[in-house]
Amino acid sequence: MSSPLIKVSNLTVSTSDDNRTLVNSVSFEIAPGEAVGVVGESGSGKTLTALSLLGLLPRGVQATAGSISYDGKDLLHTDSETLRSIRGNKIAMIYQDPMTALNPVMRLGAQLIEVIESHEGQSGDATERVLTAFSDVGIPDPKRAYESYPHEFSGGMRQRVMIAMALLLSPELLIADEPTTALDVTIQQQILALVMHERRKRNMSMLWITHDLGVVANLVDRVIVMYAGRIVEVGSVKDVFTNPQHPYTAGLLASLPKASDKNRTRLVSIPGIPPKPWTVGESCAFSARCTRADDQCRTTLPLLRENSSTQAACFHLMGEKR
Amino acid sequence: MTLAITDVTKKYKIRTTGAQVNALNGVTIVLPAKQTLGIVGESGCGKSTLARMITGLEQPTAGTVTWNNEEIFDKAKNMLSSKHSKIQLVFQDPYSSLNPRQKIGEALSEVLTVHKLVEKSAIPARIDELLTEVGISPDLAHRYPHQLSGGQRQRVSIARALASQPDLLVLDEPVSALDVSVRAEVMNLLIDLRERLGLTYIFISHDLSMIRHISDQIAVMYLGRIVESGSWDAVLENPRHPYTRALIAAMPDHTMVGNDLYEAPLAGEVPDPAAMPSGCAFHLRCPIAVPSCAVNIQNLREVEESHLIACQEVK
Amino acid sequence: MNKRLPSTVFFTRLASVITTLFGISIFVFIVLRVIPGDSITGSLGIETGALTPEQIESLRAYYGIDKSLFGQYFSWMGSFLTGDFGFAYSNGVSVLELTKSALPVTIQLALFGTIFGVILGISVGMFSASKPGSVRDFAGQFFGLLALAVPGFVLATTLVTVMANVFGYFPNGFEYMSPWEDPWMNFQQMMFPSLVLGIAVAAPVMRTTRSALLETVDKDFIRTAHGKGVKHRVVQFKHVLRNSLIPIVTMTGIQFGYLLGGAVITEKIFAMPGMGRQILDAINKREYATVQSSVMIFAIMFVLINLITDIIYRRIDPRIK
Amino acid sequence: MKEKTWFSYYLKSISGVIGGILVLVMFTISILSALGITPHDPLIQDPVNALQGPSAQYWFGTDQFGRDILSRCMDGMRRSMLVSVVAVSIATLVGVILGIVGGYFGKFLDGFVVRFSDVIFAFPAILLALAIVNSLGNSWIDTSLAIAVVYTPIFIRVARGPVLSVKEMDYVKAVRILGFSTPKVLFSHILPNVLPPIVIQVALSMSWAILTESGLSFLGLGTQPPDASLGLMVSEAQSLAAFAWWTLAFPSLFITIAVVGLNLVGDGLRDSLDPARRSS
Repeated sequence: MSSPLIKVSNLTVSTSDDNRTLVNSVSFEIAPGEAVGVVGESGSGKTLTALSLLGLLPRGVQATAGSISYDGKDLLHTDSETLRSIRGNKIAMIYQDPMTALNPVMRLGAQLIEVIESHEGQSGDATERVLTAFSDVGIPDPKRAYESYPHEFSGGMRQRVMIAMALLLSPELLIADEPTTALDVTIQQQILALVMHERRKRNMSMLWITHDLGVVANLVDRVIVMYAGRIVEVGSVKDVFTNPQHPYTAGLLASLPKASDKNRTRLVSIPGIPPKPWTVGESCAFSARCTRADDQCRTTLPLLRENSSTQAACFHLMGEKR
Repeated sequence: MTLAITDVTKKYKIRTTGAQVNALNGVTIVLPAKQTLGIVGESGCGKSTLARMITGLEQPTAGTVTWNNEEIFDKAKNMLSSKHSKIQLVFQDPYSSLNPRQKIGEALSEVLTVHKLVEKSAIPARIDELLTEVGISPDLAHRYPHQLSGGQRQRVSIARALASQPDLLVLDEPVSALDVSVRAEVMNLLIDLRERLGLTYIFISHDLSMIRHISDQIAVMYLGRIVESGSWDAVLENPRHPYTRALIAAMPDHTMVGNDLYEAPLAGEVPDPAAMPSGCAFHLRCPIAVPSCAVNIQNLREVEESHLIACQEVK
Repeated sequence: MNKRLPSTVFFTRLASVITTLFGISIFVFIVLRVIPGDSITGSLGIETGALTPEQIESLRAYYGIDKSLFGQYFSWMGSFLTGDFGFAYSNGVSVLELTKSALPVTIQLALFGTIFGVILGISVGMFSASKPGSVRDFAGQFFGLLALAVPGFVLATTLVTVMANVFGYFPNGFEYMSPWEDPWMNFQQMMFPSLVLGIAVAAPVMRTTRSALLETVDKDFIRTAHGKGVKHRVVQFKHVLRNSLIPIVTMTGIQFGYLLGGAVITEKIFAMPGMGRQILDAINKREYATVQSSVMIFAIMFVLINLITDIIYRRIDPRIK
Repeated sequence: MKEKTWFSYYLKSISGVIGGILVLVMFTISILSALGITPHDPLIQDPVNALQGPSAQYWFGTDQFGRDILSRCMDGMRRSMLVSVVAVSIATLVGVILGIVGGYFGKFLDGFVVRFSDVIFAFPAILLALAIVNSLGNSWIDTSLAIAVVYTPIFIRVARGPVLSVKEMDYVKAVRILGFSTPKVLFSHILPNVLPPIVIQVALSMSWAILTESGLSFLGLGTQPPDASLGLMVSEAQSLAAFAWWTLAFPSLFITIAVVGLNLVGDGLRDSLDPARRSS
């Protein structure tokens, strides 16, 4: 396996004031050109994990342990200038809410020029490159878009501007934090098609964060499932979706409606709600809701272990007799 | 008892620019009791406006909404006619559908007292009954909404709607704001309640996969019009209108792994309702559009038994 | 995306300004008509009793208070609009002349005060917002609170006492010099009053700046800016401050308008012959014509300033149609 | 778990506590003075000891007529508090009713309410109060009325804004569909949710009212001599302060403490009443 593009080890994120753990020693790698999906419900820590890569954690939360090695540097502990020079240049990010992710009082063209100037200083063909970037992502009238303000564009169009902005300096890794969740389903399909096309064209690695398993199934090579701040299962998309080993992954997939379902049929649901990550301690966070849980699950922390198809953090994998 | 929405139109005037917006353009629906109609459509299609018309929050610009042949909106008092609280609405956002300064028990008892449905002394028992019916333990009655999870709040909203003993529940995106696993539980609750209390539902959502699970009839809306409607089998098993087919194709499906689902997405965006395209509003994005589509208004016509579509190009 | 329609928006804005001004004129007229006495008893005081009925009648006609209220209003409005603001009975000088000399003083004072206050307010606001919750933040907020709580007249009185007696330097003791006559003296005379007014402006501007900065810093597009690799300093100015300007400009507009009123006390203490003093003297001498017209002029100034702030507001925030 | 009352959150905010103490002190002083419990009679002159500095007998020293400055400050504070409480309660009552009715029912009524408040907003507070007082007179009732008129539009705006947004909330739509009568919707669903900003505004307006009242009496349009008022005392101290600093220092201190206290109470209320700001 060629050396990974980026390697996250034991990443832990907690609140600054009362030191509550939100992400608990998460480790994973992304190979060059590989697309990895991170799936989980709200509060699972998936977004915080993604934000830590570029040091964009919100106020009141900080990375308290672990390391992120990229291009020979540890992004968690490097100086701010190095980190800045990577952001938007080598590693770029697109965000969930197109309505608030762009500066409302600055023209769209200027918001892209800024990316070029921050990394390359003044450059003659900057305007030209921005206009090309706009047309590459399918924005109908690049010149008018250049002069327009965010509020004059729809959610779908703004997300295209975000993608143009992220891909402007051809980054090696694109991090996407649920960019299509706030969009209509037909617009989401257009954005996903655009991202798939750009990813293949540039052989760019990608880290895709979402709660929508359907989106991930057709977009990424490998999937990470997170629950209450920890990784509970990792594996190829095919294995995780067709032969899930961790009871939570299996329960999640079972609770989703299928195209083949008849009407008026009940869904399989997982009773209860996910615990707060900092209340879990040395036990399996899913034990309270798991039909296969026993005392071992409630007292010891299960570690990720290899089996036939995926790695799962559980003592009684679905594949094993219970 | 049936719900009859006949040729309902709703026009809004945007204050700043004075532009005229047609949120609904002649929508007609007939829904017999105990049946569930699923209304699917993307933003701007008018499904939430329709929900406001059905619950009498607003008066239609033209057309009528009647339940049991009685007009919902009382023109004289310019508000919803009081004797019709048989129709209730459950909202999408669990965080704004309950009064933050009111305990959930009080929210239920308020409905019971206003409608004098139950003796004063029997109210506490009825509250416990309602809460248990929606899967909330009665000792949460003294809690405030911000002390409950999104799923629990949505259940309390349903309990409040049930408190006035309605016949018809309009559910406007009831589970869209919930997490995946919680969503399944609330959907099952809605399915159980319908069986137990013989309720009629209008289930509105942009998420076709949820609509599949609960509906008997389906109506697909685009820019204020119904473009395809009919029974579950007709519309979902044998979709004919190009927009419905595009919607179904765009649904992310976790069971089909790794194939290129996103090869042929529907092009273009929903036009600005203030500047409606002529003829069929979908013609700018439609893969099978012909010049005359931009001229003729497409009316719903029957293609097969209990299956209507509004498109001249589909035979 | 329809282009902004300046014409329709501008006319509705103009119409609302005109109705407000009309409302103000009625309000001013009513307020000054609820007088226990009237112009005669006001100006002659107790001797009115000695007047014969005919004399009273002719005086009533002279002051125009014999007509119905309605008639009085329209005659006042008619003359006001044509620039005839009536006469100051005590010295017979037309109010127009008085205002011509007094208005520039108040405007200059308000301008100096606002500029000083905005500079002070924004800098303390930014200083305080740079490290929320730190000692620096607490100090900034404490300054804001004191500037708000210490009344203008206390600050002015203290300043006068300290300057005149301890340092023996009190330019306001001399006769007021307009900027054309003696610019340097005028500047010295303007210094202390605008310092006092400036501090009154600095308090709300500081608070608005601080809260606007703290709010904007947590917005999504700031994270996007950092995520693009924009230098920290550039993010602070081009994104954070630029977006915080909107509430700051609004607050500055309001404060500049209020400063016109605040000047009443400061002009009295520092003996500045501005509009505030003109009204105060008119009230003490019961010169109703002067009071009425001067208050009306103040109100028009205030409405104009709001209009200007509104226009600037539209320039810096493209989202407003 | 016992559900936390509003007051327990209020005690968590430092500014709220400090402000509360200052305001309590000022209130007690006002009540004591109203009951006549002051070290000396504020009006009795003692020419022999005129303009004496703070001493055992006269803690805050004496003014130009030998009157005890502490007693006069207490009496002045009573007057300022009285005016501020009366003026702000009138303004709150009238303003909130107009604001809520205008905001909820809208159309013509709303237009009038907005136009009315725009008119009054066009006048700087002190100027309008000055114009009204000169028409009415200088008794504390007239001053209170003048200030009440000036602050009514502030309460109209503070009440009308939230009503417009709360009116659109789902839970208001829900109870309307449930067939609740308009008064019931207004009182049990809209009012409780628009109260916080109003309560905060009451504290802030009281601090401004004190500033305006003392401003008016400084200009000689409020309380008339020989009665005591903080503004008047500062005005009289203008010529004396050079050699008798206490004549200026103590009245100014009283005004500042009262205004600071009320502002801090306003901050404390803002921290405790707004659920989002409550530290979990």
